[in-house]
Amino acid sequence: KALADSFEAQSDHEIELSFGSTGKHYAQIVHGAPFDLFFAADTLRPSLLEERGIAEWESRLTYAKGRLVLWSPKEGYVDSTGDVLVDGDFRYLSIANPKLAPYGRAAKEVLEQLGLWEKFENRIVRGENIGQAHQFVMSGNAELGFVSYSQILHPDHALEGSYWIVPPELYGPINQQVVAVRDSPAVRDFYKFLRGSQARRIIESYGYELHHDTRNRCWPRSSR
Amino acid sequence: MIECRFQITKGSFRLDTEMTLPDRGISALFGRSGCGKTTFLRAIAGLEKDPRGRFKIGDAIWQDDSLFLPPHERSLGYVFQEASLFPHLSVRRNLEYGYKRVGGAKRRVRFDDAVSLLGVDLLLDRRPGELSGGERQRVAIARALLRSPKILLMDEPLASLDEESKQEILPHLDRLRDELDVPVLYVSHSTEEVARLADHLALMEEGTVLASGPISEMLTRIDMPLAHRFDAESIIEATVESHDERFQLTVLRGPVGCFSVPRNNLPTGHPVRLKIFARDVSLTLTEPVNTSILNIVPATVDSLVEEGPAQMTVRLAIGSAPLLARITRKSAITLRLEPGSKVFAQIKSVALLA
Amino acid sequence: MIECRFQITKGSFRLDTEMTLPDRGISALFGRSGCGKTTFLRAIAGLEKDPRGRFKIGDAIWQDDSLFLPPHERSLGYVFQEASLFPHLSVRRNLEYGYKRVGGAKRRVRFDDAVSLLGVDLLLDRRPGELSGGERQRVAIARALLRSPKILLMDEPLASLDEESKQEILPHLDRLRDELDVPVLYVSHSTEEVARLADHLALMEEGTVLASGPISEMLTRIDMPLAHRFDAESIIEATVESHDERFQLTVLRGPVGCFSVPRNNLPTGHPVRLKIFARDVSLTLTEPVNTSILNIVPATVDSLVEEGPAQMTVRLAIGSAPLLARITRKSAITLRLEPGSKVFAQIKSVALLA
Amino acid sequence: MTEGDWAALWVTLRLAGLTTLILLTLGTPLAWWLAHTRWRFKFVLEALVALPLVLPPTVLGFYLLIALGPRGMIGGFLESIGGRPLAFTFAGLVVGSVFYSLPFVVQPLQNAFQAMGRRPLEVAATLGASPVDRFFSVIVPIARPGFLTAAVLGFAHTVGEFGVVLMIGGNIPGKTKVLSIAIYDHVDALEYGHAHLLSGGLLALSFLLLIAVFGLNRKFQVVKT
Amino acid sequence: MTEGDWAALWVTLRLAGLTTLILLTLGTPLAWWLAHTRWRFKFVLEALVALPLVLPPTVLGFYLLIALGPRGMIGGFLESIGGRPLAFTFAGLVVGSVFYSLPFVVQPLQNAFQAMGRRPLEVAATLGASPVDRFFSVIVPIARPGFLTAAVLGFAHTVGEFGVVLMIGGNIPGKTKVLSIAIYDHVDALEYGHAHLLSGGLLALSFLLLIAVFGLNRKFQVVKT
Ligand SMILES: Nc1ncnc2c1ncn2[C@@H]1O[C@H](COP(=O)(O)OP(=O)(O)OP(=O)(O)O)[C@@H](O)[C@H]1O
Ligand SMILES: Nc1ncnc2c1ncn2[C@@H]1O[C@H](COP(=O)(O)OP(=O)(O)OP(=O)(O)O)[C@@H](O)[C@H]1O
Ligand SMILES: [Mg+2]
Ligand SMILES: [Mg+2]
Repeated sequence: KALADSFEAQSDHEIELSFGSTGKHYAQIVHGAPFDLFFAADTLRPSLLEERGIAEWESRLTYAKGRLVLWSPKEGYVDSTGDVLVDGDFRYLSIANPKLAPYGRAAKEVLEQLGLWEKFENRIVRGENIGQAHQFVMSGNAELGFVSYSQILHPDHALEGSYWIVPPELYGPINQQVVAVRDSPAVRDFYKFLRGSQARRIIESYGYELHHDTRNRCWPRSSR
Repeated sequence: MIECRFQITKGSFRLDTEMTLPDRGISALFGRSGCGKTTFLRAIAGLEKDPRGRFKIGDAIWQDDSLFLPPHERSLGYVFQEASLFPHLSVRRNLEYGYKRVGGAKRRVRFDDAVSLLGVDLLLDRRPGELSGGERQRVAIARALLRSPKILLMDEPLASLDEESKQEILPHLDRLRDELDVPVLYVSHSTEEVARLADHLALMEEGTVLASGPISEMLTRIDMPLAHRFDAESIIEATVESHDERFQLTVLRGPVGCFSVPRNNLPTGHPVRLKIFARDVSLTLTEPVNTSILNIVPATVDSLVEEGPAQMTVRLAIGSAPLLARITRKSAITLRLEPGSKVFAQIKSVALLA
Repeated sequence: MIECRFQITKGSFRLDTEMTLPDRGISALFGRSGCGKTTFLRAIAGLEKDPRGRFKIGDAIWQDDSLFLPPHERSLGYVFQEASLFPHLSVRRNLEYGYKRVGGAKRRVRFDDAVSLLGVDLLLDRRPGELSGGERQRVAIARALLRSPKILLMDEPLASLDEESKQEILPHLDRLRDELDVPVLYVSHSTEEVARLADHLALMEEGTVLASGPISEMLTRIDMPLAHRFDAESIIEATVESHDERFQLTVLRGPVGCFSVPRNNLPTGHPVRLKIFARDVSLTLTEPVNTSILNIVPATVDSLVEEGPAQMTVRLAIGSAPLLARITRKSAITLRLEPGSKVFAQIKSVALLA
Repeated sequence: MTEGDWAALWVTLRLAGLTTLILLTLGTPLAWWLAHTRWRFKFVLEALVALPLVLPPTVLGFYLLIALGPRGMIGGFLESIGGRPLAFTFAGLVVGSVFYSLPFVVQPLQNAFQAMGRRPLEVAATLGASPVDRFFSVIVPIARPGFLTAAVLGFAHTVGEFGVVLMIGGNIPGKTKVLSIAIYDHVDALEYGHAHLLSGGLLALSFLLLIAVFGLNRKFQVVKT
Repeated sequence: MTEGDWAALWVTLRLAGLTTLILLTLGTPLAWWLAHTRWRFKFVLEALVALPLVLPPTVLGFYLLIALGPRGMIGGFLESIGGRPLAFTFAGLVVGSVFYSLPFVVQPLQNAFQAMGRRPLEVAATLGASPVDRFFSVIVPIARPGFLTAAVLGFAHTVGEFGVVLMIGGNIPGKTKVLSIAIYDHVDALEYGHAHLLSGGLLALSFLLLIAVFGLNRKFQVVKT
C-alpha cells in the first residue's frame, strides 16, 4: 500500500488496490477479474498464471523477500535464539496456514528443522494468512507465533514485545512476486518504479529483504 | 330468480344441490349440524370451486360451464360462521375495508347507519381481540352490510347474540330486505328466527336439498320434518283492518275473521304476516266465553297426524289458509276430532308476530 | 357452596362481581352481549388474574388473598365461546388431551360415552380444520366433559347447534348434573335452554351481578327484567302421580291440582319441574269445557303489571306457587281482573317440559 | 473515515438495500407457493433453498465465480445472448448475495404465510379486494413479523457477508468493495485503529437502523387472543 | 477423503449439532419473552440480537477473540474465576457460533410464538396441562414450523460459517478444524479436485439431512382454515 501511495505521488497514474488472499485472487484472475497487476505472497501462483498464458509471459518479478520472526507481545518472553520453543512452555503457538501462506510454509519448515513439528501439532493454531497469525498472538490467546518481520515493524505500531528473527537457513525463501496480468503503459511505469531506488527503500523499511532477481529483468521488453 | 347447482366433495362429505330461490326477500337455510350449509354458502361466494357448478342471480351469471367469477368480483356480503374479523385492523378499519371498496355510486348503506344499527359505535377504535364474542359478531354483520351487496350470505349471524340484540337487529334485516331489495340467504338453527324473518325456506339434509319453498307452505306441510318439530308453526297472511286506540290493539283481517295484535303503526290495508306456533293453538268445540284469549276463529279439521305416542298435529283450514295445531291424543279422541270436524281455534293474541 | 368475588378491568370495561352459587346443579349466566360473562368465566378458570379475587368451591379454595391456583391445577372443564380446538391434533387426540391428564381413579366420564353422547364417533380421525362449526362445538363439549371436572364452565356451548342436536345433548347435561354431581356454570342467550336446564340463574349487567337466585324465583320476579321479556316463564315443582297408558300421558301433582304431560318413565313420586311460558297461560272466569287444553287449574290473581301499552303480566298463585300469565290489557279489563280475583289458568299440556 | 471508506459504505448500503428488495420480491411468491402448495415433493425444493447456506461463503463464491465467469454456465449463457459477464460487477454481487441470503427470506415468510391461514384472504375477497389488493391490505400487514424478520436477516446478512462478495466482486474500490471487506482489509493490514472505527461506525449505524425498524414494528403490534 | 477430512466432518457435525441444541435452548425462552412481553424497550433488545450479523464473520471473530483473550472482558473474567480460556478450544467454537447464529433462531421462534397467540395455551391449561407439559404438547407442535426454520437456519449457518470459527478455533486439526475450513483450504491451495469432492460431499449430506427434515415435517402439516 505504501508502494502504491508513493507511486501515485510520483506519477500521474492512479492505482486501485484490492487486498485478499493470494489463492482467492488467483481464482478470480483465472475467471477474468479485471486486475492489471497481481502481487502474490508466493511464487507458485504467478508462475501458474504465466504458464496458463493468463499473465504476460515472463513478467514475473520478485520484488521482495519476506523475513520470518517468532514474536510474542510479552517483553522478554522470546529470547534471541528461539530457545523458548524448545522449552515448550506455552499453550498455543500461532502460525499461518502452511498450505496457503508462504510464511506458514516457512514456519512449518523451521519447526521441522528443529524437530518440534510433531510435538506441537495440537498446540499450533493456524491463521488463514499471516495477518490472522499475528492477530492470534496480538490478542493474547496464543503466547507466541511465527509472523512476518514486516508486521512487527509496522510503522503504525510501536514495536513491542520480544522476537527472534529466524535465521534464513532454517526455511526456504519467501519470495514475493508480482506479475503483470495485462500490459499497459501504467503497468510498465509501475515496473520501472518498482525497480527504482525509492521503491527499494520502502520495501526495506517494511522489514523485507531485497531480492536480486535477474531472470525477470527483461520484462517489459522494449522491443514489443 | 337465483338459480344454483353445486357438486362439491370434501373428504367423505358430498354436497349435491340444485335449487331455485327467489331473488328478493330472505331465504332461510335450515338443517342439522354438518349437513353442508356452510359449504353451500361458500360455494355461492366462489370460495369452494366447482368447475361444473352454476350460479345465476337475476340476469347476472356468476359461474357456469365457461365462466367463473372470482369471489372479489361477486357483489356479496358474507357473514362467516366465526366472526373472522381482520386481527390487524381496528373495528373502524374492519368496517371500512369493504365499504371503501364499493364505488361511491353503488353505496346503498351509510356508514353511520350500519354502525348505530349494530350498536358498535363505542367499539370503533378497539381491536377485534378486545371485543366480546357477540360484539365481534355484530361488527362482522355491519361489515357485510357496508359492502352494499347484491346478495347477503349470513351463516348463523345471530347465534351468539342475546335476545335483546336480536330483537334490535332483526327489524333492520327486514328493512334491508324491503328497502334495499337485497336477497338474503340466512343459515339459522332457530325456528323462531326463521319464521320471523324468512320468506322462503330450504331444508337441507346430508348435502342435498330436501325441499324448498315459500315459508308458509314449508312450515305447515305435514310431510316435512319441520311440521313435526316441537315448535312447528304456521304463517298466515293478513291485512291491517283497523286500530283500537283504547286497548292499543291492531285488528287484522285474515282469511276468515279477525285477529288482534298489539298496536302498530301500519296503514290500513297494509299486508302483514302472522306466525302461529302449532302449540299455541288450542281447539274447542263450543265457542269459548269469558276467556283472556282474544283470537278465536272457526276452522275445519283438514287432517290429523300422530306425533309420537301422546300427541297429534292437526292441520286446520281457516278459509283457505292452513293452520297447524298441536294437541294431545287424549284431547283429539275426547273431542272426537276427524277430518271435516268444525272447531274453534283459539290463538293467544300475544303469540302473533308482525 | 361456590363463593366468588372478582374485580377485573379491561380497557374501559370493569367486572365487579360478588356472588354465591350452589355447588350442585346448573347455574345459568344471563346477560346482554358485552356484559362480562366470558370475563367472569375466565376469572373462575384463573385465566384473568385478579390478585385480590376470591374463589371457593365446596371446601377447596382456588384463590384468595394469599393463594392463587394456576389454571391447570383447577379441576374444571371449560367450553370456550369459540370452539378453540387444538389445530395440530386430530379430534381423537383433542379429546384425549384432557382425558389423559386426569388420574385414572378420578375419571368419571368414559371416553366412549362422551364420544357417542356428542355424536362425534365418525369425526375422530379428522382435523379440526375439516369440521363444520357445530361439529367443532360438539368436540369441544366432549373434551371438557372428559376432563371429569369439579366444575364445568360452558360459554354458549349450544349456540351453533341445531335444535335436534340440542335436544340430544341437553338430557345428558341433566344427567351430568344429577349423576356426577358436577356443578355447571352455563352462559346462554336462550331463555328456553336456561329454563330447561338451569336450577339457578344469575343475571348480569355491565359487569355486575344484577340478581341471582333459584330459577323459579328469578323467572317470575316481576321486578326482574326476565319476567318482562316476551318469553317470560315460570317454573313449577311437581311430583309424578300416575301414568295414563291409554293416552300415553303422565299425570303430575302440582301445588294445586294435576297436570298432564306426555308419558315418561319416571317412578311415581319422582320430583319434576314444569316450565310454563307466561304467554302459554290463558285465563278464564268460568271453567272451560269441550276444549283441547288438558291442564286447567284454579288460581288467584296476585298482582298485575302493565307490559307496554297493550299487554299485562299477571302473577298468579296456584296454591303457594307463582305462575305468570301474559294477556292483553283488553282481556284484563274485559274480565275485570284485579288482585284476589279467582280465575282458571289454562295451560296447553304440550307446553310443559320435564 | 477516508474517502474510500465512504465509497465502501455507499456500495454496502446499495448492495444490501437492493439485495433485500430483490429477495423480498423473489422470496414472497416462492414462499407463498411453498406455504400453500400441496405438491408432494415441495420438501425437496425447501431443502434446495436452504442448501447454499451449508457451503462456506468463500467456497460458494468460488463456485458462483466459476458459473458466472465467461466459461461458466451462467456467464457463458449471458455472453452468448450478448450480455456482459457478471463477475466483478456490482450486478454480480447482487446476484451472489441474493442467492446466498435466500433462505433467510423464504423461510420466515413461508412460516408467516402458513400461520396466517387462508381465512383472512377469503374474507378480504368477499369484501371485494382483488388479489393484488389483498396482498397489500391483508397479507403484508398480517405477515408483517415474517416480512420484518426476512428483511432484517436478509439485510444484515448481506451487510456482514463478505466471503461471497469478495470472491465474486473482486474487491474493486467504489464498485464492488463493500464495508465488510474494507474492515477486513484493515484488520488484515494490522490497522486496528481504523478497523475499530469502521466496525464501530457500522455497528452504530446498523443498530440505529434496527432500532428504527423494530421500534416502528412495535407501533403496529397485533393483539392476538 | 483423507483422515483429516473425516475428522473435520466429525468436528463440524458435533459443532453444528451442539450449537443448534444450545441455540434452541437459549433462543426459545428469549423468543418467548420477546413475543409476549409488553416491555417498552424490547425493540432495543431485538435490535441487539440481530446486530452480530452485520459484522463480517472474520471481524466478529477478531473481536470475540480479543474479548476471549486473557486481557479481554470474557477471558479475563473466566480466568479470574479459575476457568480455562476459551480461545482455540471446541467450547470456544460453540460459544462463537451460538453468538453469531442467535438471530436465525430467535426471530423465527418469536414470530411463531406471536402468530400462535395465547388461546391454545389457555385451553391446554384448563385441560390440566402444567407449563412444562404445555410447552411440549402445545407450543412445540404448533410453533413447529418456527422451530424447524430456527433449527435449519442455525444448523446450516453453523456448518457453512467459517470466519468466526477460524478466528476463534485456530484451525487445529481434529479439534477445531471444521469442514468449511478444510474446503476453503483446498480451494485456496488450488486443490480444486479435492475441494469439489468435499463440497459435493457436504452438499449431498446436507441435502439428505434437509430432505429428511422437511420430508418429516410434511407428515405433520397442520390444516388451517
Ligand atoms: N382487551 C379488552 N380491552 C377493552 N375492552 C375489553 C377487552 N376485552 C373485553 N373487553 C370488553 O369487556 C366487556 C366484557 O367482555 P366479555 O367477553 O366478558 O362479554 P360477554 O358478556 O362474554 O359478551 P358476549 O355475550 O358478547 O360474548 C365487553 O364490553 C368488551 O368490549
Ligand atoms: N376438509 C374437510 N374434510 C372432510 N370433511 C369435511 C371437510 N370440511 C367439511 N367437512 C364435512 O362436510 C360437512 C359439511 O360441512 P359444513 O361446514 O358445510 O356443515 P354445516 O351445515 O355448516 O354445519 P354446522 O351447522 O355445524 O356449521 C360436515 O359433515 C363436515 O364434517
Ligand atoms: Mg356451518
Ligand atoms: Mg362472551
